[in-house]
Amino acid sequence: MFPTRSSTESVSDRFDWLSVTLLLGGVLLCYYVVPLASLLFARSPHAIAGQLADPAVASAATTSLVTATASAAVATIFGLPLAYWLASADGRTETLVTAVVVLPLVLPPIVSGMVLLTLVGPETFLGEIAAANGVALTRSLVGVVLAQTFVASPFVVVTAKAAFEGVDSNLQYASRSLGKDRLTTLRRITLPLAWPGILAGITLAFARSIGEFGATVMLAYYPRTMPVQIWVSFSTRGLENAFPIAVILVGIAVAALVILTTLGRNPLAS
Amino acid sequence: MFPTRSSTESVSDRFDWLSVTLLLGGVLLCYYVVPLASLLFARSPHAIAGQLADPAVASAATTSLVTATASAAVATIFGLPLAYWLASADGRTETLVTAVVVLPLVLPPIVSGMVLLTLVGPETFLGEIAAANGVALTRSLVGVVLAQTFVASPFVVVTAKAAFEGVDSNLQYASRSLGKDRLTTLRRITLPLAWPGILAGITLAFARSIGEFGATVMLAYYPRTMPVQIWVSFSTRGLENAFPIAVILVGIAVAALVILTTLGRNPLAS
Amino acid sequence: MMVTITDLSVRRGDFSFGPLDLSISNEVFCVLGPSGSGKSTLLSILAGIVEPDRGEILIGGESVRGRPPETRSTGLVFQDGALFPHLTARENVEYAAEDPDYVRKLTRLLAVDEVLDRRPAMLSGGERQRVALARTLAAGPDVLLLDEPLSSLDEPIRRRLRDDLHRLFATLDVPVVYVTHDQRTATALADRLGILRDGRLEQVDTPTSVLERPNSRFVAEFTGNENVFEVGLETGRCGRVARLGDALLRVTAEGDSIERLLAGVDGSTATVCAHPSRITVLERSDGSVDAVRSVDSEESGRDLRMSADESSFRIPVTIERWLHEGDTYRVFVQVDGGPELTATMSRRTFDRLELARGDERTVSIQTESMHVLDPPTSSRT
Amino acid sequence: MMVTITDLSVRRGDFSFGPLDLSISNEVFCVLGPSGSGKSTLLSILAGIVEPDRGEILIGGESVRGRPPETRSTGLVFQDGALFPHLTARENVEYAAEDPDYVRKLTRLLAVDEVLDRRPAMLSGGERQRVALARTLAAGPDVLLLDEPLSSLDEPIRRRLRDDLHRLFATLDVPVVYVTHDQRTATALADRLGILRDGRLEQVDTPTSVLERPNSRFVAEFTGNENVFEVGLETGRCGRVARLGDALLRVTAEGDSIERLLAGVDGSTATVCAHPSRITVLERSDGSVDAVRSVDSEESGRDLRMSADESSFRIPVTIERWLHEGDTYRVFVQVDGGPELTATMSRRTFDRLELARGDERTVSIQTESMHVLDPPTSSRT
Amino acid sequence: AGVVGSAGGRSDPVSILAAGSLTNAFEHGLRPSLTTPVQVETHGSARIARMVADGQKDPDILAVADAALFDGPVQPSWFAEFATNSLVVAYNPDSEGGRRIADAGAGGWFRPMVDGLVSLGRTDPDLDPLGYRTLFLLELASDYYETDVDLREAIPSREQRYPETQLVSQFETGGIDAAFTYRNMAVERDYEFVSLPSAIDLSDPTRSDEYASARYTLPSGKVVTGSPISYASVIRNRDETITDVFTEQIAGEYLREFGFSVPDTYPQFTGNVPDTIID
Ligand SMILES: Nc1ncnc2c1ncn2[C@@H]1O[C@H](COP(=O)(O)OP(=O)(O)OP(=O)(O)O)[C@@H](O)[C@H]1O
Ligand SMILES: Nc1ncnc2c1ncn2[C@@H]1O[C@H](COP(=O)(O)OP(=O)(O)OP(=O)(O)O)[C@@H](O)[C@H]1O
Ligand SMILES: [Mg+2]
Ligand SMILES: [Mg+2]
Repeated sequence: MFPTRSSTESVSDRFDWLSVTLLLGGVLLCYYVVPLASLLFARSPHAIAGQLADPAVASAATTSLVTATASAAVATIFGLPLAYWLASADGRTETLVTAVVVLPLVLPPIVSGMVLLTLVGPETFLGEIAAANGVALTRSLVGVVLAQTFVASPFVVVTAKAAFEGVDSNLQYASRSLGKDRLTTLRRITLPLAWPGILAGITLAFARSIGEFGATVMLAYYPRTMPVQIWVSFSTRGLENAFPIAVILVGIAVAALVILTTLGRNPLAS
Repeated sequence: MFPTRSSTESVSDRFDWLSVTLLLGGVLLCYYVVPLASLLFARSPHAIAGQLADPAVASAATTSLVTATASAAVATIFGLPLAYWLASADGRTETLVTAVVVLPLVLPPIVSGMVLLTLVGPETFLGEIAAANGVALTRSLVGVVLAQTFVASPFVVVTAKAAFEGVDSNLQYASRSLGKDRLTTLRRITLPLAWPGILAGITLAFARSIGEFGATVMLAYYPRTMPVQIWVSFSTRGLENAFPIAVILVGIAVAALVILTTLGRNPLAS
Repeated sequence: MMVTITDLSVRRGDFSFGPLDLSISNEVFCVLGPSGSGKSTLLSILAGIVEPDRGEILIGGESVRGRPPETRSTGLVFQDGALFPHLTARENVEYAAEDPDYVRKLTRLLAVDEVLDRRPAMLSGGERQRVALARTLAAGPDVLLLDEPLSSLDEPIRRRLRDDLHRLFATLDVPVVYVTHDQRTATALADRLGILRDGRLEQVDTPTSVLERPNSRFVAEFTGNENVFEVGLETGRCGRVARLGDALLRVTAEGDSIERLLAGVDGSTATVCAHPSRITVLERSDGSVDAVRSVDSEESGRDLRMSADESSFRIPVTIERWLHEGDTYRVFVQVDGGPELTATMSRRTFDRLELARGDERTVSIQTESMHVLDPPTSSRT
Repeated sequence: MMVTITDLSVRRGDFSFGPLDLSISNEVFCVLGPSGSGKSTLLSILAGIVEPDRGEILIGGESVRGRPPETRSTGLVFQDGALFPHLTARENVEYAAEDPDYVRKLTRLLAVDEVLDRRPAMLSGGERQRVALARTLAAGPDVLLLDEPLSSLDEPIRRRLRDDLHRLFATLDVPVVYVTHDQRTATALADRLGILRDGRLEQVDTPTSVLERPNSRFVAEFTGNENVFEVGLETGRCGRVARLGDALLRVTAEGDSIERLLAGVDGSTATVCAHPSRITVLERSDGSVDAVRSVDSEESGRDLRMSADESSFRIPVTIERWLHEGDTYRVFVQVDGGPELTATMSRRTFDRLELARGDERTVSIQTESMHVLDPPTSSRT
Repeated sequence: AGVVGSAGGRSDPVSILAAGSLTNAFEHGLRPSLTTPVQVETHGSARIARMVADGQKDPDILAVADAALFDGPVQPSWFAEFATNSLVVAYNPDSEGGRRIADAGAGGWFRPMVDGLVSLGRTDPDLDPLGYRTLFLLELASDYYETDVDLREAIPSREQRYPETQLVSQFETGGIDAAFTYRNMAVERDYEFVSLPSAIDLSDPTRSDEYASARYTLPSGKVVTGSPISYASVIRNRDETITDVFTEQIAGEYLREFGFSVPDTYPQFTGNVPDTIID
């Protein structure tokens, strides 16, 4: 009555299949690494150092770092509540709102730039109110952050939504039946448990922010971020000048991302 | 000995806090919706219909849909193995490789375009091999897909990695102790369980692909995708002509995303 | 504090729970019932995790319908523990507690003070269960809802905790609803015992009453009164007799034990139950002539035997098989011309009896150990 | 098929498992041990989920060290079930199985055929456990590893499944390692029983041997031989006597029971254990003059009493308290001048005895029910 | 270069929205010659004109690559033309095709192109003036060199079309052998290039009638005619500082360093020029 199993048959065959599959991942990794390596190794350290000394580059680097951090923070602060709400919304609303949330990704940069200008441009309602209060919504750090947030925040929302949905609802009930209200439960149980997904979203948002060009250049050509600086360098002096700046950008981004992932691990670990 | 608890104290207060928090999400949603609405409602249906009739727009729409789908597929096929491997890699490698994976996001479009050209441009090693086999890696559908994949695939990798990490390893052991090898376990247990996160990544990748402009225009000005078409229209005929095309793009993207989320739900449900 | 449930019901997929009425004061109310009978569902409803379709729940006189779990002050120990995986055992307990001394006390009581710095994934099944219990107790709820909190523990520690919980519940003086599948725990802890079956309470009473006077075949079988059988009431050559298989028991004077037992029965049969420990397999010598008298049956012409002693049935049986269950033996015997019965006995007795398969023996059931069930409900499948 | 474990050990955080040597043939090997003693760890190592730090595992003569779980053909029922949440119960079982008939058979056996279309989240605790068991059995492994597969089930169904599993294991004829905390299940199922303590096997033997002849205080207490006490050996006015509290038992001829019991003991005390069911509380009339004779102690001048019958201790005690545990009563008594003892008895006996707190009674322990432990190991904390 | 003193009371930098081809000259020529901080923002000429027209940008100074853009979409009441530029054929000396162009020189650069021996790049005529000016150049060259074939028919193919940035990228990464570009770009970036006769390179304001024989129809239906390349600029917000910057910008010596030509007649004003400017 007990069906026997041909247990070890073709074990080696199958194991190979897994390797073959993983090979695909290796191909993709190469597709990222090779162009980057060519970017890196084609430049002399000298050229890079030279660019670093350029005050315009230094100031662009600061601007980029500050605004990308701010944008990632804004995306997180505003995006997590939206994600949480979406995660608990029912099917139809969820599908539709999710589609709306990713639309900023769909819009080509020129369109996002334009529609943002129609919302926060100097002649608009919001733009004028802000200007009256001494805040410029374009051509300012705020402008950069507005542009980056528009483009990058969907990552936080979509990824965090999936992460929230993955949290066992029993644990949330357990917390609440211990007398903790929904906010406390969210803060101390749901959020930490969803954290890996959220962190992935913040990482993406930060990376996208620091690399954002299209919408930023429309909303805030000044103060210049690194991508704008790279573009200007490229337009004025060509590849040879632009690439070292790109290398600097990559360096900054890698450092920031490593810090983000390292710090980001703590909330879970503690 | 039994500490009493002030159980219902400030329940209403706290509940308000949750609402306030959720309000932040509402603000973000408005930030997405208002510009989009202005984009939509400023155009007459007539103008949109007019653009739809334009064969250039129709062909761009087809190109966009085909290439974005292809890019999302390529990103999934190559990205999932990489994500799976990353999810099981140890801390240091993981942090570093993750940083590498998101670098394509960090690069401004002009730089990604340039570095891709150095990899697959017509004069390069790969470009020539492909050309010898009758495949053009630039100025072709393949070129578009290459550009979109470079920019969009990190979403799949990063999001799927977080999703894979969230799968209870006991379940994977359970599957394997039932005699299923790692590939089968991956396919039938890990993948379906990580699916919501993966789907989020695919959604992001698709949206980003269909909206990609910077790298695409570098690698493949022709065949034109919708973002390129919008840019051309804008440059040649201004906002009035470009926005209806953007509306069409948004329409296509929403439809595609709704289909994606709806179809995407099945693997879990069945 | 008082928990009052009125007309409560809910559907969950195919399963329909209730309607159920119940009122629990500051006592330990144990819920016993087969797997899938709705025990966890009941606790979930009380804790506010499952919203009932109908009915009312009052806690301390206030309706809690629609109120979220966090405002009910009901502490629930989940069947699977539901420990927070990102917190250590200590953090799990402290999450709920305000008083570090009390936490220390509880973790020592539950013998988990050594593993407090581990994450749930690094705890054993039983450790996890005890941490979950500590966590809920630490929150100091006004109503305690425990879902099989000791099921993964070995007998010695379970026994110890059972005693400790007993004392703790007494100090707490709150309503405790305690779901368990362990009869010993139920009888040891419960002030009252409710038997749940298919989402309905089949019997609610003190443990002793439920165990000794089950009101249905289901409760009888479920609480271990495995021997449920029909006793026939006949008026034969020797006067009025009760009959079980081929054994007869004379009903003599008013007020004697069998008369008392069968008092309320009308009709020709009564369904009777008896706990296996109340069935005594007699030594070979005891099944003797002076205890049993042969009579022949009028109808069947079979050889029947009448118990000489009118306070206990003496029943001729065949030994079928037995199981060794730790400190007891469970012996299955076939009543000649009647049902199969189960008798439990200590190892000592078992050894003395020197049973063998197919042996013809006599068992005795004291009439006062038997209990007449209400008209039979359909038996559990 | 044969599973051979040599010198196996692993560290998991603070916990160190092993070294452990064991060999299991096509038999049911039950593992009993306190919570946190490493039972689940042992199964995880066998299944290939935890890689041992040292040691060797042979399955069917082949080393499986370093071999992934899927090539070991070890079917493991996880303690928490580990059901795939995205599959229905049926799909969970079919995931592993190749033969639909066998699936049908198993799910019927385990009484889960009604809930097969539900997802794990919609199953009750016991249903989940049975589905997990069905899933593992369906895979038809060459070695079965079961981690408390019946712990969430009520007594009646557990008893039924225990019988069914017993039969099933016999047909399968594979090595079965069965972790349980339920002594009854262990004794009912096991061909051999291993007692695990702090990651080491304290005793391995047949269930009867382990229960009746525990080799340490720990095993004795853990297997329910709760009464572990010192018996003094003295040579007094009345010749050689064994002494327990204020009670004496004369050691008379060679070969009598107390002589046999204490044969291997040298020194002046022996540690002895006795199961509570082997301690009989005597009726008031039995603690009578002809059973006990007063003697005064030389040293203490206290009034000691010597059992008249040389095959059992008669010991004067004070009744302390008792617990009602389903069908038995557990009575705690204090030996005058000695340890506390526990006696279990049926309700019938308990009722007859008419005990009251503080009553002075006599208990008797037959010398052949006592078992001498090897020189005491440190007791379990 | 003259130095303009900063006028008090203005803390914001002066914003200049300019055509992409002016980026380098403004960034590295104009800016260092000023003490007033300026912010230079550059995009395609057509786009900046449109953004200003649509109110999405509000620069102090607007500078475009084609004076025709001040005939719509932006229509200022006056403007100044301040520099000219010419078309050249830049080539990649490391490539086979590039060397052929170099060898053929100003007299025969078109021959390898007609023979299909050069992978050529040019910008999209629909997108920016450089694109259609390339077509004008080819049309004028057919007459000037008296070629057998119509160069405007024979040379262009869709494969050659790129947006400007992409053209540059392709050229710099070796994707194409030769490209039609503005002279200033070739100079700025140290490209090897072939200078063309002024009869065809659209640089000479005095030849506007000759140039006008070439035309191109944009997708919008608008017809553009050949004309000299002339950069035009206008002040949109008036104050002293801006005026100072503007004056420096239209008069500056820096333009020549960056490959532009400044004919003697320049700056040349059109419309109602405010007095403050001319002074
Ligand atoms: N969310 C749900 N949806 C549908 N059916 C459910 C759901 N939860 C439980 N059930 C079903 O309801 C019945 C009662 O479940 P419940 O968990 O209350 O049983 P239980 O008495 O606690 O059993 P156990 O002793 O096995 O834990 C079961 O048959 C179960 O399959
Ligand atoms: N991954 C781990 N890391 C560190 N310690 C662990 C880990 N897993 C288990 N332990 C510890 O090892 C000990 C043995 O655990 P194990 O799960 O084997 O116990 P068990 O005998 O199955 O207990 P139970 O009957 O409670 O299930 C426990 O004290 C537990 O806390
Ligand atoms: Mg339950
Ligand atoms: Mg365990």
